[in-house]
Amino acid sequence: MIFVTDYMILAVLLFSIGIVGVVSRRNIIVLYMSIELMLNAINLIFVALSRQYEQLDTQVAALMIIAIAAAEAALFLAVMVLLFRNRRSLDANVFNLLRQKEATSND
Amino acid sequence: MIPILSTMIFLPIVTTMFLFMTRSPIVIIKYAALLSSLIVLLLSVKLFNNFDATSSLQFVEKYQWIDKYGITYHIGVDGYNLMIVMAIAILMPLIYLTLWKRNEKGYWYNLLLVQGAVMGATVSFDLILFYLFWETMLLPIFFIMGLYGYEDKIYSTLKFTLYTLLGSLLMLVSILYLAVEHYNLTGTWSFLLNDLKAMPLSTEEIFWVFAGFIFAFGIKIPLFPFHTWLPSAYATAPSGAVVVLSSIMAKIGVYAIWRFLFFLFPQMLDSFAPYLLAPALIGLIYFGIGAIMQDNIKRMFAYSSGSHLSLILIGLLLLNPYGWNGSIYLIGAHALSSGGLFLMVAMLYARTNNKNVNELGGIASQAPLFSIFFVFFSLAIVGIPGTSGFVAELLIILGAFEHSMLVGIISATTLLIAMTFIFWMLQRVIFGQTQKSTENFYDLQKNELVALVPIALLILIMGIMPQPFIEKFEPTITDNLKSSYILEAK
Amino acid sequence: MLIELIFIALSLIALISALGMISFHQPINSVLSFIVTLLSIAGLFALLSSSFIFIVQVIIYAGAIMSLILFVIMFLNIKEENIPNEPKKAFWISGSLIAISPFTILLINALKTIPQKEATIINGFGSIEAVGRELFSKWVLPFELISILLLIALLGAIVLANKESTQ
Amino acid sequence: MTNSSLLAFIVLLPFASSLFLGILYLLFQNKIKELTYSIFGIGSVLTSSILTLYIATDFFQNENLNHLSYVAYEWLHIENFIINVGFFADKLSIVMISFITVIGTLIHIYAAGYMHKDEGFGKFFAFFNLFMGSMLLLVLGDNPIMLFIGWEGVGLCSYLLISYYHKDAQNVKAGNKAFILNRIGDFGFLIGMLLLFLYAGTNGFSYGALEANIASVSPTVLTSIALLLFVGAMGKSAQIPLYVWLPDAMAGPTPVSALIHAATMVTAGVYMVARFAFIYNLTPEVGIFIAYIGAFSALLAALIAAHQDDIKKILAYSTMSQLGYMFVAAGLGLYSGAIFHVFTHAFFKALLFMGAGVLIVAMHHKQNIFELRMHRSLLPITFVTMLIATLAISGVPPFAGFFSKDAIMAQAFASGQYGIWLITTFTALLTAYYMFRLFFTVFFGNRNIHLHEIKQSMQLPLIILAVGAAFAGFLNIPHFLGGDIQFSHWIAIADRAEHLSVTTEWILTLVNVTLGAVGILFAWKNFAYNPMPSDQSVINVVFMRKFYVDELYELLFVKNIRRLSYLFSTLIDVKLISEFIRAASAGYYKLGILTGQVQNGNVRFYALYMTLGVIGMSIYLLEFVK
Amino acid sequence: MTQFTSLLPIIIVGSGAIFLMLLSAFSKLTIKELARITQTIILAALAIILMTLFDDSFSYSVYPEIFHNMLTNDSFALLFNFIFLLGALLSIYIGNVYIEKNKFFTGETFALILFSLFGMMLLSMATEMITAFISLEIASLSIYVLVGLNRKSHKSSEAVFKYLLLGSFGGSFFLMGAAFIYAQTGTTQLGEIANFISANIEQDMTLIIIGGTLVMITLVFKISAVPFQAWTIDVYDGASLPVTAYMASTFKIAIFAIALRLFLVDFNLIQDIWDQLLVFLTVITLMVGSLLAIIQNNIKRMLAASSMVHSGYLLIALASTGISGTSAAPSIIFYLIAYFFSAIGAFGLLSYVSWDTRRRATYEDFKGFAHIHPRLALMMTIFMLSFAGFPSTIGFLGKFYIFTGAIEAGYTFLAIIGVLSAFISIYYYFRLIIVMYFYPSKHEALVLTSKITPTVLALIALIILWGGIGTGLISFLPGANGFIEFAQNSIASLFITH
Repeated sequence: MIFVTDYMILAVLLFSIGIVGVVSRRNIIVLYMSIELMLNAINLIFVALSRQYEQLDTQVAALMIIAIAAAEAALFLAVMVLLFRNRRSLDANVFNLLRQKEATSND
Repeated sequence: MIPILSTMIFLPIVTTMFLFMTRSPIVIIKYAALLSSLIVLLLSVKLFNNFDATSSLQFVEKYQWIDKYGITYHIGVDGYNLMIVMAIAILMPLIYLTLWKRNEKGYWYNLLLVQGAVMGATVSFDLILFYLFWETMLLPIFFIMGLYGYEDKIYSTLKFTLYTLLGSLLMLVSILYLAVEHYNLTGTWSFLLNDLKAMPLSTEEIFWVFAGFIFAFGIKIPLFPFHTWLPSAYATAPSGAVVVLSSIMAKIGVYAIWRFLFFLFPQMLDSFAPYLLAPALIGLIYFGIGAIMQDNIKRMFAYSSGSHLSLILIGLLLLNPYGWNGSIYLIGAHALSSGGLFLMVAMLYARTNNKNVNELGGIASQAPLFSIFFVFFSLAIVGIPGTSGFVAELLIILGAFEHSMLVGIISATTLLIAMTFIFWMLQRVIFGQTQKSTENFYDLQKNELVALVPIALLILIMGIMPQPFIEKFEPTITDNLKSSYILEAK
Repeated sequence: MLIELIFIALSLIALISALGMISFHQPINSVLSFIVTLLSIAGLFALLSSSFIFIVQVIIYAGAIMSLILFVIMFLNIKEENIPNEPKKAFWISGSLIAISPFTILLINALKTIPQKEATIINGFGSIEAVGRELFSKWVLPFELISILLLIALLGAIVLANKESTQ
Repeated sequence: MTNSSLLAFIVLLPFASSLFLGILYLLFQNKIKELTYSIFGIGSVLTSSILTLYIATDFFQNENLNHLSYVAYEWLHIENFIINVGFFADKLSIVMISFITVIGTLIHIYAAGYMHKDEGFGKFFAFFNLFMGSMLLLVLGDNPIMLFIGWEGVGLCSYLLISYYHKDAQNVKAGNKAFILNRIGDFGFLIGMLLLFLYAGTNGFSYGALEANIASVSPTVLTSIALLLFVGAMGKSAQIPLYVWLPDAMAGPTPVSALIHAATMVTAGVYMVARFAFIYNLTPEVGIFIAYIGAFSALLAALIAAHQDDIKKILAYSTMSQLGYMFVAAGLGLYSGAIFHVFTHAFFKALLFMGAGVLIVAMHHKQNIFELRMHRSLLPITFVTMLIATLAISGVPPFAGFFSKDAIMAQAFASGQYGIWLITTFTALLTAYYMFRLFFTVFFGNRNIHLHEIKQSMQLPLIILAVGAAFAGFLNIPHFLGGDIQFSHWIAIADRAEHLSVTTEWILTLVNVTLGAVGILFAWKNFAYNPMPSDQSVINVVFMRKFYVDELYELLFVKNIRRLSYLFSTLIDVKLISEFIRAASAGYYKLGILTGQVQNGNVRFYALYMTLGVIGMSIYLLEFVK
Repeated sequence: MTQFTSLLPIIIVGSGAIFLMLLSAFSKLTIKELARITQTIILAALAIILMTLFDDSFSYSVYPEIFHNMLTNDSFALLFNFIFLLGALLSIYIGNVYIEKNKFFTGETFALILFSLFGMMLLSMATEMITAFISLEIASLSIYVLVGLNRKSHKSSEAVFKYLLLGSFGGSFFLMGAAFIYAQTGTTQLGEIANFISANIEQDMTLIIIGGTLVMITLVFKISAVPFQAWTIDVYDGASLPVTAYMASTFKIAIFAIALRLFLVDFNLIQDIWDQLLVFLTVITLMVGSLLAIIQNNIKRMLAASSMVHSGYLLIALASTGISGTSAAPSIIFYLIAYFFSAIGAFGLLSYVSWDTRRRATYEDFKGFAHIHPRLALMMTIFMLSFAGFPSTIGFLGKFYIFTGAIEAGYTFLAIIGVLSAFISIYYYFRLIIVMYFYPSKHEALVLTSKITPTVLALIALIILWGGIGTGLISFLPGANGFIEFAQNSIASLFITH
């Protein structure tokens, strides 16, 4: 027997995997895709919910989210290009110019 | 009928704003400052004459301010703050006179502002209003110290500021707590002193609220362990600031204990007096002895005024008529004598550029007038009979003995302690051989003389016939005291 | 019975390829495995009888966006030295997988409280016209906003990435 | 019946003129003549002395006039602490002020000559008048507070006048020393006074009211009050242990030494004890204590005086010694005797000092008696007058000192304090010895020395005083000499006089006289014509250095209090508290630096923080999800 | 008609944005002219809002038949929109020198500013979660781009990368939360959620609670509460100053708009679940924020860190809402107003004096500033004092209000912690005053061309002072009273049911 909640559980698992990806990878492309994965997981939940209540509006919500994901994708790719141009690297660790420098003055 | 008190508060402030806006030249600023402060002085004299000793709160002005929170503009004068009001009104013009040579605009602006602020803090009867002035009066001093101070000024300025603000912030919590309790009780917001007193709080609630207040006032006074900002601040601050700090602000600290702690929770003050008395007594001796070995004359006087303020505090904490009247009188007396002395120290520094006691000396033979006044004010600080200090200290010590033998004896030591360092200082600064730094030491100028003579005369008059002054505030205070505490008749 | 098998298969594929996506070293590989994930999710959409989303997912997501990424990767012609080598990758991934578990458990437990319902396929549910009607009746405002959002994305992409104005 | 407001004028005049002179001096310094200063300075004192005598005559004329009192205004009024600026004169105070004003006037006149050509002439007279004013206030005030005000006032004046030559730091130090030791005394006095008020002042704080209430006070309290008040006297009248200031006080101009540190101020302590007779009569044990203190002070002073070379120091110690006698008398309850000795002592001691002043001026400001050596014929007046004074102080009949001292020793013997009697008697011997040591050393030298010229105004007072020194004693002739102590009767203080049989009195007197003679002879042997300068043997040095008491005090108190001060102001305040605060803030800053490390700029870590937050929240929420 | 007027500002801004976008693409207008156009657009919108701004509190759903209760117009939204527009306007006015001097400001910039305004305004009116999220995204995306405007600067591009990544990472939780809430309530309409909760309050609320928590995660991320704060300093630092001024003053406020709607109205009944959570967040936010602020040498970074502390104060108020006590909720609005003026003033002044290459970034650079620019220094002092909550500034009343609310709600210890961090804040705010006044000047005076900027800054300073001491006596200038009244009205309008 497969229940609708099982889909949701799967979605939650995917969501967590997405989080793990964001936390543990240094490759910018992978970071981006992990976030996309999270959005997809949310989509899956929404769609499952629409199946659960046999309502369509969450499917619409899913559509919206896909659109949002697309928008973010556009920006992401632009930023990627920008960064790669600046530093010739996809390593997230490289981009730490803004870290807290050792504060000097103490009075 | 003009609103006397408001004028006394806001005239200097408005003057400052006007001068700042119009970018007036320094000369105009000086004269404007002097003029406004003289007007304030006139008003204060009028106030003193019209002051009715029998009725308590007078010259009241009361307007809604931030009525959403029942914050009210409520000011007035009664027996407790009369002396301070007078002291402010009298001292400020004299400060301006003695600082006449200073040509920094900022100095004058800030002095004017602080005059308004301290006056406001002295007469306000709404806790938020008081808090506003209490904090604001810090700011001009902060600027004067930082801008025109001497070596290591920034550290001591910051230290002073942080100390004081820490205290007042905790006080803010206490104030708010009271107001909220009042709101829960009555459903209306109010920060009026009269509304917030006699609130049915549990003992430990009162304790914490009380602690918040006492912390703020204790730092300002300063009470014994919270004093370390004092010497550095006095040492680095320019004279104008020091006079204001020692002669006015510190007094407001003590006065505030009356105005707020006594009025809000007399029982608590009663039960806590012993625990506050201990640090005050320690402070009296500690500061006094600490002053002896100071070579920096300003540090020395910092400790000395610390010691005297502890005495004032003791008088308050005795909770008997002698002590109270004594310390209120001492507030006025010490404001005058220390004011005069600090002004003269300012002149000394202006002439010699030297604060080290050991490198001064022989002034007596160079500048007889200066030395006479200097010695006179020193004697006034020591409380020689015939000066106002003596009357006050006599009363406080009497009260102390009525309180208990031990307290009496300890507070009587002020006779000895103050003297030991004052006279040693005189020996090294005024008398003896002329030193390099005092070779071309010129005598008092006209403006300085004009500034000092009134103080000296006032000190003498207050010493020779104190009753006319005392009877202005004595009735109200004694009645308050009696109505609040059951005095065991000795 | 068949649905169960499909579901289990798809979900396993989704999970594995997702894990693969976050663990491959080469971006190309992770992109490809991510596409697999997307497709399997699309399949799950289909199982949930929402045909329109399924189509959108396949065409826009797996099709458009991912190929766009591939294109960008090519465009940047990323070489080996540009790719960060992550010695502790395994440790990080496994560690955070364990660390995240409370969150996952919480959510799963929460979902357990939803009344159980068998996921059978309903015909005609989630068809294009149904969704479209919903979209243009109730969700018209978000729809408009989405258009503006995409406009901003476009504008932003231009502002951020256009080359000539950088020198 | 006189107008009692005259009392106020007696006090007010010197004050007024001192203020006037002070302003005058500040405005013009030396631009105006010394004459102007001296006219006002002397004039005021002279007027008040005339007024005094005028009032005194009233007291003589009508017996039933016991006291005058006049209230100027209310000084303080809080609760029942009601203090009036009031003046009160009974016979005791009349005696005091009459010799204060008269001798004061004389010394003013003398000073006009002595201070000739001093740049601070006007200032000097301002201070001098101020002193007179305070002294009169001390005596005439009608309540302890007024007394205390005068009491402190004279202390202040003595400070100002001791450090008169302020260019030399030593003089200023001496002034400080005097004032501080006085203040220590005042400390005790103030406490005693306030206790007196708290326990006996319930209805009024004037002497009369106190006397009325005194019975109600518990003995223990009364004892402590009596002791504390006497502490004040110790300071003022230079008794053990607070005497060390007196010798140094000689740094001031000689008229000052004459007026303040011989004739008047130092006797204030005795006056105070007499004034509070109604307390001391109730606490005889305190009286005994006082008597012993006095006796030992007398002895110690005499011993030291016998080894001093500085003429003024010798006189200073002799003063202290004589004060010792007075306290013996007061302690043993013979207040009238004490006051009488004050009275006579004022004459001859003032005379001695002024003579010394003449010598010093004449010999160009030398003070060592061996350097002052000259031939008596050079300064005949001075020689004669000082001879009289010396005889008087040595208790040689029939000069004034004989009667007053003799009565005191008799009282000691009579009240069974044989120890005190022994000491005082031995001291009498010493007194005769060291006074004549001084006298012979100075006046039996060679003839040909050039002297600085002496103004008439300095000679005249000597003669007047000499008369007093010679005949003042006859005011109080004891019974066994056929008189009946008129003075003691007239002044009418509650004495506790003991009476001896006539024979015993005769024996005691003879003993004294013989001892005196022995002392004089001894002095003659050693110091007339060929004086032997003081040797440097250990014991002698010890005497000369005044038993190292100064050094002891320095070690015990001054050093330690400075150490303490350093501990407080430097170690605790700066090193401990401030440093602690500094360290605390620095530590907080370090903590900030540490926290700053989270901002490592690495986006993954930022995400990690967020995730940790999320995980935390989930853990928090897990309890709500069953 | 009123329906339309309520939409009009948004429409103006949105269409204006598109208009500008096209304009900048196809015309050769100078940046000055574009700026003027933008200002006029915003002014128009402001004018319309001003018509209804002073009405007493109202609330109605906008075109329910079209938008299906996804938009609500009430005093609350109105006040927020007013603040947003004002913020944008002032930032442009103040930043004009900076904008003219730095080449990377183009027409698109203004378009993006207007877009972000558009998003924020919608966000303040949205009463449906998906709509809210989309408006949030609109605002966020345009602000991401604004942050990254300066392509030449590596810092700036790094900032946009971090902001974008973390932003979308945090944002996804919002959607997850929405999903969970839907899973229980079957709706994403705020009103209906509220009804659902109040209808069956006694039932198990697990999904809603978790959904709410997930939504909260996004919101606390946006207001940069610890431990979601890390992005703040970097982004503020990386962005160019006018943008920082703009986002610091407006964007955080926008987040509070939706947060208040959710947690004040909808989750009101189950709010006590989150109490401990919020208290914990508040405490660590205040602590860590203070710690981060004291160690900064760069003023921009210091202000960024201190903005965390201010979020901490706001969280105090948020934690104090719901439970007994009426002051907490309005206190948030009031504090936001206070913070708005102080922030726009401080950042604006910063941008004004550091438009050129000789940037004044660190405390060092500000040494002796008062001696060469006394008036600017005075204004900066006022802004700092207001930040520090010094009496006679509006900042003090803000804190006063929040602490009162906290004590009223029984969170006295929160008030004390707040006071302590206020005490610490004295250090880093006064440090700027100290360096400005108490040190000799090292720099030569700047050539400050603009006349308009100082005037605007002075105006803001006056508002801050008047907001602190302004009395009810003067009716036409209500001062503190007026602001409090605004706050209370807007909160009241949230609870109007229709």
